Amino acid sequence: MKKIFRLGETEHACSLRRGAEGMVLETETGPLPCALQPLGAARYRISAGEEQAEALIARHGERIWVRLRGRTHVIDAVDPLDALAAAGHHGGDGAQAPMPGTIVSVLVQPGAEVKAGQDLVVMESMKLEVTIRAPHDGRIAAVHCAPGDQVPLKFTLVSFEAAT
Amino acid sequence: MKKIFRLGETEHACSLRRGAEGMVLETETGPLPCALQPLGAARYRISAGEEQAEALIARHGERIWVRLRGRTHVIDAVDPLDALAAAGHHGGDGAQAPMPGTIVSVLVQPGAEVKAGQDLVVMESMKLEVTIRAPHDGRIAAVHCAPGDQVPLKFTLVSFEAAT
Amino acid sequence: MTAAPIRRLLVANRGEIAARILRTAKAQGIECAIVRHAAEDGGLAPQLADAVIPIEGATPVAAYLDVTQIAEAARRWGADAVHPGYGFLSENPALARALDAAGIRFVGPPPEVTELMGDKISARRFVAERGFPVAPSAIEADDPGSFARRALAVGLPILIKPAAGGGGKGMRIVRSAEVLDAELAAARREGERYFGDGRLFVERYVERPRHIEVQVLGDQHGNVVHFGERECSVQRRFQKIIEETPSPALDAGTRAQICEVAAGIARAAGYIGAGTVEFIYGADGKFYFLEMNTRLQVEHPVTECVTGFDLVAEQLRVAAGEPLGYGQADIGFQGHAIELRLCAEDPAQGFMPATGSLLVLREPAGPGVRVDSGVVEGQRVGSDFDSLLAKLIVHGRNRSQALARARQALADTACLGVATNLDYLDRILAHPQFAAGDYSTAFLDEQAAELGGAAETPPTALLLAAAALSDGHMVAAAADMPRLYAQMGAWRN
Amino acid sequence: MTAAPIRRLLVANRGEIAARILRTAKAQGIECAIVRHAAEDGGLAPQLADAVIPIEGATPVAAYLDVTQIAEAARRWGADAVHPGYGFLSENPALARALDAAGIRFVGPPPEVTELMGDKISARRFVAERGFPVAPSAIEADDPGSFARRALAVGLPILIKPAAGGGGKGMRIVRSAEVLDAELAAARREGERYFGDGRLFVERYVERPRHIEVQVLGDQHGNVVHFGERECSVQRRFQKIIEETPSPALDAGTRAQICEVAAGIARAAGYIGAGTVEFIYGADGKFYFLEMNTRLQVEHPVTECVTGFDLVAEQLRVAAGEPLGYGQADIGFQGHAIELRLCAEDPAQGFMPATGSLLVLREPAGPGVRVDSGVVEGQRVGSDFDSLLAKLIVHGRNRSQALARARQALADTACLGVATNLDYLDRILAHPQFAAGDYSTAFLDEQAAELGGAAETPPTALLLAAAALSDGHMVAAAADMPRLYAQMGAWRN
Repeated sequence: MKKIFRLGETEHACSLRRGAEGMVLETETGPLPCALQPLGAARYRISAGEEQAEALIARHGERIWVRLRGRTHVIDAVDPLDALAAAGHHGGDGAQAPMPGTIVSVLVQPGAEVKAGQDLVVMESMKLEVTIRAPHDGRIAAVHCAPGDQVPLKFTLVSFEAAT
Repeated sequence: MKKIFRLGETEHACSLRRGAEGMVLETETGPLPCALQPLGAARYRISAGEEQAEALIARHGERIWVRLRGRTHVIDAVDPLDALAAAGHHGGDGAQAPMPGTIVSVLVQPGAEVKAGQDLVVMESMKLEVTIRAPHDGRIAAVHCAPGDQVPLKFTLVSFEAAT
Repeated sequence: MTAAPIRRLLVANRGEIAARILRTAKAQGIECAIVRHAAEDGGLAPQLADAVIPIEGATPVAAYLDVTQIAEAARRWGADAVHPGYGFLSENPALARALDAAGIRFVGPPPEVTELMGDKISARRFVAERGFPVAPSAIEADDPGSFARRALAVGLPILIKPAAGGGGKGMRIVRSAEVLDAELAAARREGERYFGDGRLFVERYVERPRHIEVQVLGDQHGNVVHFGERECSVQRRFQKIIEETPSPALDAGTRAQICEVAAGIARAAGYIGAGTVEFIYGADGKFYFLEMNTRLQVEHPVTECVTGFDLVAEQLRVAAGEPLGYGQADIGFQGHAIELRLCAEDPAQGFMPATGSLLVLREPAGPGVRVDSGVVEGQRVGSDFDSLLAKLIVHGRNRSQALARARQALADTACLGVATNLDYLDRILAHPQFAAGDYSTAFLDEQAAELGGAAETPPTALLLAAAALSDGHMVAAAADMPRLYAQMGAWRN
Repeated sequence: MTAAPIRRLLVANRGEIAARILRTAKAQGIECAIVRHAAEDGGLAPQLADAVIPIEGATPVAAYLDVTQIAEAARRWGADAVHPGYGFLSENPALARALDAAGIRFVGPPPEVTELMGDKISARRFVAERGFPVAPSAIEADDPGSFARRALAVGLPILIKPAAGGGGKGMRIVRSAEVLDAELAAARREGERYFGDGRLFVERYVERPRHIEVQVLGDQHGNVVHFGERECSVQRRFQKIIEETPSPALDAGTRAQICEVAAGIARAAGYIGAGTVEFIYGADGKFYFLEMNTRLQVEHPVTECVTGFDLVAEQLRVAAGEPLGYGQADIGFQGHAIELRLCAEDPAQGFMPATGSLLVLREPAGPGVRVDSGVVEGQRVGSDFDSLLAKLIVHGRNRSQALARARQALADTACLGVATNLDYLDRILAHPQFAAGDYSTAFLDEQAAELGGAAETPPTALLLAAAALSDGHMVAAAADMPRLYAQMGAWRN
């Protein structure tokens, strides 16, 4: 079973198999004997090849949180198929919410021609006002939000018509 | 289903039934409408009749720990049958370990006649030495420990012959 | 006001400050209630309170800003005093008046003082008239039509501020005339939304300034003292992130001077209760009045560490009508203290507010470490309120010991499930400029690249191993052992 | 000894003191290892250490008492210093010698001083010869044959002490001649078991005395200072339970006097490192030398709170050969501090040591609250080591504020799964005699009935409801709902 782990900007395709003395992680850079020993209360001893370390680990769905050597790391596990799908339309077809929050005002209507950088929507979260601007020139296909709406992170606020 | 809850020195025979609007606890003093609402992280809202309170609750087997209004309470649940059995021989037939620990020395042999208060065994726990003395006059039936033994709480160290 | 002791206190706030106020009040045997909007999921404060009073509003924030509702809650519950904490209604004179009408004490200054200082324009005028230094400025209300022109006349760069503002809300730096109108509009919108008042004014913006503030306290009998200064120059978008006392920038002479000016302003204003006088301290060693906050500050604990005073306890004593009972000479200063604000913000996403569940929360402890937290493990963190989760406060014999303890405290802290600025805080502490105490309010922007942590390389192998081995499906597929799979079931959290 | 800084430190201890030492050492960037016997299940210290070195022994305690094994562990790991904590090998000169032979520094006084003070008999002789007050006594070694007779000649009541003793181990009060022989035998057995030395001596026992001790510190350059006194009279069987500073019993004059005597004794002994001089303080205001502990004390944090010094950091500086760098005049005192020892002892069972798993552990926090803990939620507490789980330390501006914070801290604490003295501690704090500061070492015995809490009536209805409703089988039987039953499954902990 193969999975892609996104760590920061980089993605790593990995699979796990059972080796002679324990688990082996197959990565692009070759096989890596590894182990994870629970120490209780979210604490684990991780070993990967020669490396060893104690860490706090928590999972939420396909997101893994690791507190290791005084740093917090987030790894997102994506199914290769989903990744493929996502690659199809890279959100380039619209403007997305950069944070969860509330819509303050919408500054464009469907059909409007906008230039890259033009103000589209003003939203607010935790008393912080942010203006969402057009990622590129184009024509507005639809507006998916209205003042007062609560929107989640990455929610597509405005979508563009496909460039012809 | 009936259970006996031991709270400090006193025992309370209780059973639970489903009432019109929620659970009802049947006690010697009559029925008591009650509820237990989990608030997360071992915290609960308890209501019993008119009373309400938030508490931390933990169970270990048949022992229930409750931290309530700045006090810690321990309740032991006993099955009526076990209680009956226990009543049969009240540990009066021997001397028990008042704490978990290590046996330092044994001062009596089987067959010995001892007087109430006579030293039987010296044990030690957490650097504290304690002498276990005879609860009453009698003849030693058997010695169940030897110097160096690790014994649990309430372990019967020495048993007496039944008084004839 | 009456001189009777406070017996029933309503805390009209939430989060860490509500918990912190409850701890002091409860320790004194005061019965405490707290208001809570349904959007508040869990949290520490409701656990500490003797009673929780639900409040409602169009938005969660609106509920905490509803003077009538809060005052009514206090009356119904039989409170004899209300502590507003900071933010929300803490600087709104209407609450003090509504409570006074109901015979309930407001833990804070009288409404007249709040009004005087709450309006930045009247405040700076009041201070200037008494000979304390203020910066060149232009005030919209003087002549709205010519405001933009007068603003530019102050000389760029300028700082736009809402007349009724505070805490950096709605403040914007303008360096070029082109963007002036747009920024004025945005600042006005925010002023209206947060303070219900769109009036603005602009001030000459001092480059690379330090933000230094002084804690003051006055009683109902005319006594006013100060508790030394706090260095608050480590800021992002005018939001303080790290505060310390004493300030590494001040020599003994300047310290005494700035503290006396602050106490002098408080005396002139007939100040009662705990307050803070904020100053801009320029690279040239000159300082001038910025504003006065008529409430408890987020960063008050560093002052408590070095003086040994409990400022909330002092607020309650003053509100009860007691005289301070001590003079300036009785206030000593011991060691150095630093506060770190742990916020639900994602540095990797431009510090956007982050939400999620606190899957794992570990707080530091030990000598010289204090944690003022508002959250508990397992609770949800939403986007309804500001992003402050907890404050880590350390106290040491000197700055180097405090700094060492601060870094150890961060290392002992963990917060998984919600993105935070935890690692960012550690990179700030590790920065040579911070270690040297040589920084201005421009520090974080100037060093943004280095503080971004791009230079740090993650332990990829260990992380991938953890990710794969904590994935029940991958382990099961590989090991094909039901037992192991079941064990991994524990991961459903 | 060399004057090089310490880079690799082995902590030869366990529990809360190991964790506390690790925090200070790690904050200074020192790499730290800890020794651990397999019987040590979990615990906080191993989590804080950079390395954990397993040790073995006939019993767990024996492993921590094994000089050769500890010294070898330090050598193999490449430690340049070893901190012994308290108890175990902290006052055993053999360890210092073994380490010195291996070129490793011992964080503590030189072996000669430890020997001088470790032997209670030579210690009291040394102190007496220099004109400091000691109590009437009889020493077995002077003439074993006549010891019992001479002991009685001292005048009943008398106190039997092992010559090599400490921490109250093997000490017994004798009030009637009949039991003298039996008590001497028991004290000798314990002396042999814990100190490998059965020699005894007796002292006149002062009725209702106070136990007051003074913290001292000396460097390798002849400088000796004191950090004020600690009041340690709240004891059970000579085991301290609650300590505070300053002592409510001393006026400024007596305080200065007793502290100077302590510093004088340390100077006379050429003392190096942190140490404590213990005194008996009689109802008549007279005090005399009891013993000197040549190590860090369990109760050292109260001194750290009021002075702002980190005593472990000072120990490390002294061991590294640094001069103190400050004088007596530089040591100030701010406020009042109280320490509460949370122990796994069951007051309902005559304070017998209790074992079990820490199912739920909640530690207090907030202004003026410090927790030095050695345990974590979920771990097992066995009977292999002493019963101290954690110390709650509070600091306030004055005694009443410290006391109020102490009671609040106890209220915010929870420990379920192992019987503790938590509620007992609160009853002590609530006792009018403690509140008044009017107590002696006899306090707990004299007030045993009241402190037993028999007067408290449990909220029976609520407790029975909690017991029944948290019982999966009872709920299932009553409700006959699989869903609810499953939910209750969560109770398997």
